[in-house]
Amino acid sequence: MKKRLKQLAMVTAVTSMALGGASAAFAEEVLRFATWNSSENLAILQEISKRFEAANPGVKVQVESYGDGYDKKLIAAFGAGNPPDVMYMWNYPKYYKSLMPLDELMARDAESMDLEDIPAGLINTTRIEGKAYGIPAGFTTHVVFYNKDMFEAAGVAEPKTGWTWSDLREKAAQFRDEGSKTYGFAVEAKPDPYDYEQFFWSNGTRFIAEDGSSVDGYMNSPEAVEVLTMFAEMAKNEEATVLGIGDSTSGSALFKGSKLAMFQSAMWSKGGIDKAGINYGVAMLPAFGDKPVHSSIGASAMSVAKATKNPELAWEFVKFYASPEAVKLRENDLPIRTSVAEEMNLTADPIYKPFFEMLALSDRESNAFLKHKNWSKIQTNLERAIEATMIEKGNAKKHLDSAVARSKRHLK
Amino acid sequence: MTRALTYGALLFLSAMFIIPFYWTFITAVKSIGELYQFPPVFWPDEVMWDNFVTAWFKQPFDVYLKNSVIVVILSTIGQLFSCSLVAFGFARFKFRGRDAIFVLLLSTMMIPWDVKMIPLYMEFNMLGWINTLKPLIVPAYFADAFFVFLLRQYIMTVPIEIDEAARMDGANSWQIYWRIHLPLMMPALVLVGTFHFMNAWNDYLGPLIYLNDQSKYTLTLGLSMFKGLHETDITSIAAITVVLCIPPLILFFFAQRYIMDGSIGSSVKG
Amino acid sequence: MAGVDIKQLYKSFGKTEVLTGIDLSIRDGEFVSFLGPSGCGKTTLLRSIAGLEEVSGGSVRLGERNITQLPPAKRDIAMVFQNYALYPHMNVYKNLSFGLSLNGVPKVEIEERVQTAARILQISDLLKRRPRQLSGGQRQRVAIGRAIVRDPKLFLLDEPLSNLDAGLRVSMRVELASLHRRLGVTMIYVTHDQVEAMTLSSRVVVLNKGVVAQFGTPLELFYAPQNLFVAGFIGSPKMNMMKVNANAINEMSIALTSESISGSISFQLSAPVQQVPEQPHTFGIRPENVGLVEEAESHMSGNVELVERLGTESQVHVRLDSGQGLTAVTRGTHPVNMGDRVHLNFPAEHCHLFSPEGEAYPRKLDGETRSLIERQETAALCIA
Amino acid sequence: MSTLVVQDEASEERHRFIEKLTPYLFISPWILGFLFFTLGPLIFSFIMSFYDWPVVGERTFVGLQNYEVMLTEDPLFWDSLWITVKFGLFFVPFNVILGLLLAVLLNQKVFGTGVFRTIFYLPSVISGVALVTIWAWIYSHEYGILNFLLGLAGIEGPNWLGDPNWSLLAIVIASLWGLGGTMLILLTGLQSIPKELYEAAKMSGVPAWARLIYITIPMLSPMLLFTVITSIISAFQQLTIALLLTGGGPLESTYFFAMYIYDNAFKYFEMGFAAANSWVMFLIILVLSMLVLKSSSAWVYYEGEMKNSEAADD
Repeated sequence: MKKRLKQLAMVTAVTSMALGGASAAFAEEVLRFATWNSSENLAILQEISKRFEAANPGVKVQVESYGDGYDKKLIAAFGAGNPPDVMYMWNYPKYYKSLMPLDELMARDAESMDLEDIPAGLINTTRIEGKAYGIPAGFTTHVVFYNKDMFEAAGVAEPKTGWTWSDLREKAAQFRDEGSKTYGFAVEAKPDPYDYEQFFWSNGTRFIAEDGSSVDGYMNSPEAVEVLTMFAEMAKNEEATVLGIGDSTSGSALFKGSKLAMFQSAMWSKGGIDKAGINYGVAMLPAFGDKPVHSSIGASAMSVAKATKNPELAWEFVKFYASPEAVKLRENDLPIRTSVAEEMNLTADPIYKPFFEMLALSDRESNAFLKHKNWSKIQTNLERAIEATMIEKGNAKKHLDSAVARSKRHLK
Repeated sequence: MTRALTYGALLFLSAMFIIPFYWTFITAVKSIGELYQFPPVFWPDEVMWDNFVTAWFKQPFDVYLKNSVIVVILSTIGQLFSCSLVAFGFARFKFRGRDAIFVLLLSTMMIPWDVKMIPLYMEFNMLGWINTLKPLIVPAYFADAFFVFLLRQYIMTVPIEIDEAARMDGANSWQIYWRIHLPLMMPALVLVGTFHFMNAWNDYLGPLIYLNDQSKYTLTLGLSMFKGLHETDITSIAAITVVLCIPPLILFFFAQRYIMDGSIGSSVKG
Repeated sequence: MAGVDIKQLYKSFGKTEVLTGIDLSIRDGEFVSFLGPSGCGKTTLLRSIAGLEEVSGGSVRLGERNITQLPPAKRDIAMVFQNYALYPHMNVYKNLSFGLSLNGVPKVEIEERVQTAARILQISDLLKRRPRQLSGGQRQRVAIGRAIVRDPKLFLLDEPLSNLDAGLRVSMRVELASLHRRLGVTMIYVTHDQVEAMTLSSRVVVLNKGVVAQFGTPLELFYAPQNLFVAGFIGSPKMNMMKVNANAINEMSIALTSESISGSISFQLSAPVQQVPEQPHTFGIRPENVGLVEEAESHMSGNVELVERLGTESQVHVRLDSGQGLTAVTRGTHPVNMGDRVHLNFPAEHCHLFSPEGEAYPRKLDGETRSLIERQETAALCIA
Repeated sequence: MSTLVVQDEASEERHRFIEKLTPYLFISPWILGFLFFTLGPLIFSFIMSFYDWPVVGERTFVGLQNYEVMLTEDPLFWDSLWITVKFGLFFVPFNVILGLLLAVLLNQKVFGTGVFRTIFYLPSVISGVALVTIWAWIYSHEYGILNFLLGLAGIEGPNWLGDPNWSLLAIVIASLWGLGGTMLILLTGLQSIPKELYEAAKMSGVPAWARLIYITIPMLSPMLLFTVITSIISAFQQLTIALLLTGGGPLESTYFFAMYIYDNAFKYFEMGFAAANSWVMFLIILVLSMLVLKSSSAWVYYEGEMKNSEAADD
């Protein structure tokens, strides 16, 4: 068996040499970079990394893509003290203690980085207790995609800037067709609360108090009840199909199959919709009456592990990702640099414009998970309330109250 | 009459079991347009065989394949050898602490992987095995409890007199294992080999946790790379899934004949 | 070839004692059966000789060698198992040659030995077959063949005929006997079938609860059982037993009386007895020796409950006046009928007497029987 | 052969020592593996369970607090445990019984059994992610094929994965789909039953069902024991299908105990708490399996069992 192990070691060594590991064997520095991206997005990251390697001879960037298993992998790696040097990050409350605060470095390199060019709202998504732990590399706001062909066929007017939820509902109702299983809109029964909070904000409330002290009066406020009730009613009146209970079909799949006239999502859906060849338009999120609308911001930010052996190189790498050159390459999300957006003429493009308009409106609030260390558990109760409301198509007040009650022990 | 009934039942059940595979297959060969059609199309107008090629070359699947094959073959050998030895030990000897040790062995099947994950990772990290195929291969040489249990149950259906006869014939314990029981448990060994092959071939968590570099990735890891956080490349997943199914299916088709080969497994009296 | 000497052999499984002090001396070339009811320890004794059980105490010698601690393979013993235990994955040739090849016997010699054994057992044309393609009788032969090729000093056979049907069993019995004659090797045969034991063996070991109840030639066991157990176990139908009072008349005869015996029976001893204890003794007589007579000559009377007519003989089941049951065997044409009142006579020369402890008093045998037993004894010795 | 030298005392001693050691040598691969790859992690996780152990950040000793919170404060512990038990009550018997029936069916010498066997094993070959995608499509309320077929029969199908009353059943069915493995194990067992037993029974006019109950099941009992125990274990460790298919919903109706552990570890990052959960799960399965194993002496028949005093003579 010993012999076999030796052979195995040989085979492994030979394979790794032969298959791309060769440069690793000779490179002086290997930088491990972990991401949850896959497919096309991953290809973009690899391209940027290659350019970084070209600009920094002797450095090899090992792009590690964990896809769906990102958290599992990261937990194992951090738990065992063997994290990647640089990684995609969003869950700062859980990881920040092992991440490098970047404020000092940012201050030092503010000029060369042209930090002014990056909207503060984006960097704020990485802040814990005032310190920034990540530099965004790309971002998205939320919008409504709509199928222009379907609108035309049904003779429905396309959404206009400043539209409201009642506008949306009125339009949606006209698309419902039982025979072809067509709907005007889709509502989520199991949304990611991170994204869902935008509806609370837009209706003038939030999940949790600004200081994180209480959910009572926020999560179950009349405004909150109103939001859930509205979505439940849309489901009840068949203005919208319900996603996430019983039907595995995703909103994007339905939209791509022309079964959905309008679909609320973000940049990550755009690539697929383009590919499916849908003739679509993009509208801002609708408002609740005359209240100001607000979107969640999803940013892919890059963080550096505290345990990295090479903090300077890691920081260089992060900076490179925020450089105009790299930002331009990221076609699957939005440029974090205003200058790049303008240069690429995105702010005027009717498809991209609503995203930036949403960004401009969305700097007032920060996400609930940054406000309480037990938020992930509190959130479970909220998810349950949303799901229950969508299943029963009503009773929002009762379910939200129960979520608040169930959350008490986590707020201690 | 009963024969017709048997066939009817078999055909009905087969349909139940074959639908998913069929579905995966047609998903793989659908064009984008048909992929999102509702109600779903049962046979695509245009069969996009190209999808297989496209999916295969989206990632270095040839590298993944090589890694998977190394892992699967080396670990299967280890599993067959170690498990049959241990199973024979438990089934055919009386020794101090046997029953207690066996219970211990059984209990290791019940440990949820969640808890073992971090400590094991630390251990392999200390050994310098992270980002190598070793964590996926070496443990297989130390006998998996599930297979030991399976083989032990099998050995215990063989009359003890066979061993005694061999002992009278002058065979020592090793010879009884090697010359009598190993051939006798061949169907069960093929079964274990098949099971382990499937497990190793389809293992996702192990490669995910222990491998970092794409040049070390296995096929399943590549497959999962098509599933991102927000968007999923259904066509590629289906295509690669179909490709991934083929080797185990071929293997299985031949293995099952061997498993069913009564001339070996048949009992002594019979 | 060698004899077997067993001294003070003990074997227990946990707290259960299975063999308690076995002493046996089996002569070279003898065919000995271990006979006894289920659980008497006969298989355990055989397995202890084979080395398949580790004994708790005592010793086993084979010829000059003390083999008590030797592993089975080194004992020079072959064994035929009840279920044959053929290797299912090997053909007959391999089954026969496996042991030889393990012991490094040269190929040529293996071939020769296998062919010889196959010829003896008439299985030469089966050598290529797998065990599952053989009939029960053929498997039996292969199992024996596997023992023969090894040319052992001692053959052990564990109920080898019990899995065969009745007809085959009789013919295999004959073959086994001729095989023993031909090989001349010591054989030990375990069985619970007394007919097999009596017909095959030169001597029989009757075992009871882990001890040797009697070791002797078949006729000795039948005509001179040493104790109640052997007397009851050997012979079919079973010996009739009843309680009696015994009073010594002189050194060589004892008077047997009881409330239900009219008159008394005068039991003749073959050796003088010092003293006869006062406790009740057991009187035994085999059914074939019970006479159906006129009332005047009879010792007891009773009513016939059942007559089983077997042709050459009839078994008459009688309920005695004392309430006890008794079996008598008469000639097949005896006119006795169910419900008849019968009168029974116990000829003194056929009576057995057992002490309160169950030990037999040495009874006086008629000359014919005595010479027959002696002849069998001599024959058994001759084999050696 | 017949010329064996009388062994001297010393070599006898050595022989006996080797005899004593042999069994341990045979099981040594597992023993070593246990020491290297199981015992350490196990002890480690046991220690972890007494800590507040976030993946990153400070670890603090909290004594029995994790166990206390789990047993007294967290309603999800008992809920998920109960759901798992319910699941097991369906899954274990169905898995074993259907596996047995399939095995018996495919053990016949019918034309094409090889193909059928392969078909039934098919789902076990497809990897988890794809499998779940397929089931999601089958169960889909409005677009699913199951409800489409039910509709053809005039039945309005339920919202399988969306209705808390049906979701657990849906998971049970989806899980049973993988019974190809059980079927195979039992098939191997069936192969070792002597054909004569059946022939004898047929000749004496024993009907097929009685042959199943009086011959097949007793002769197969060692393998049945195996499948019962491993089914219990897999019922308790049931995770992938539910995680990907329903995510534990709707309304936690398919929130299995394994998912509870999974969430505590990977969603809430509470490794210490998850370790405590795991130990509880470990003990539960251990006790259950021990009960089954203890009961097995009453219903499992081993042809090759070591002979002991009771069996020694007959």
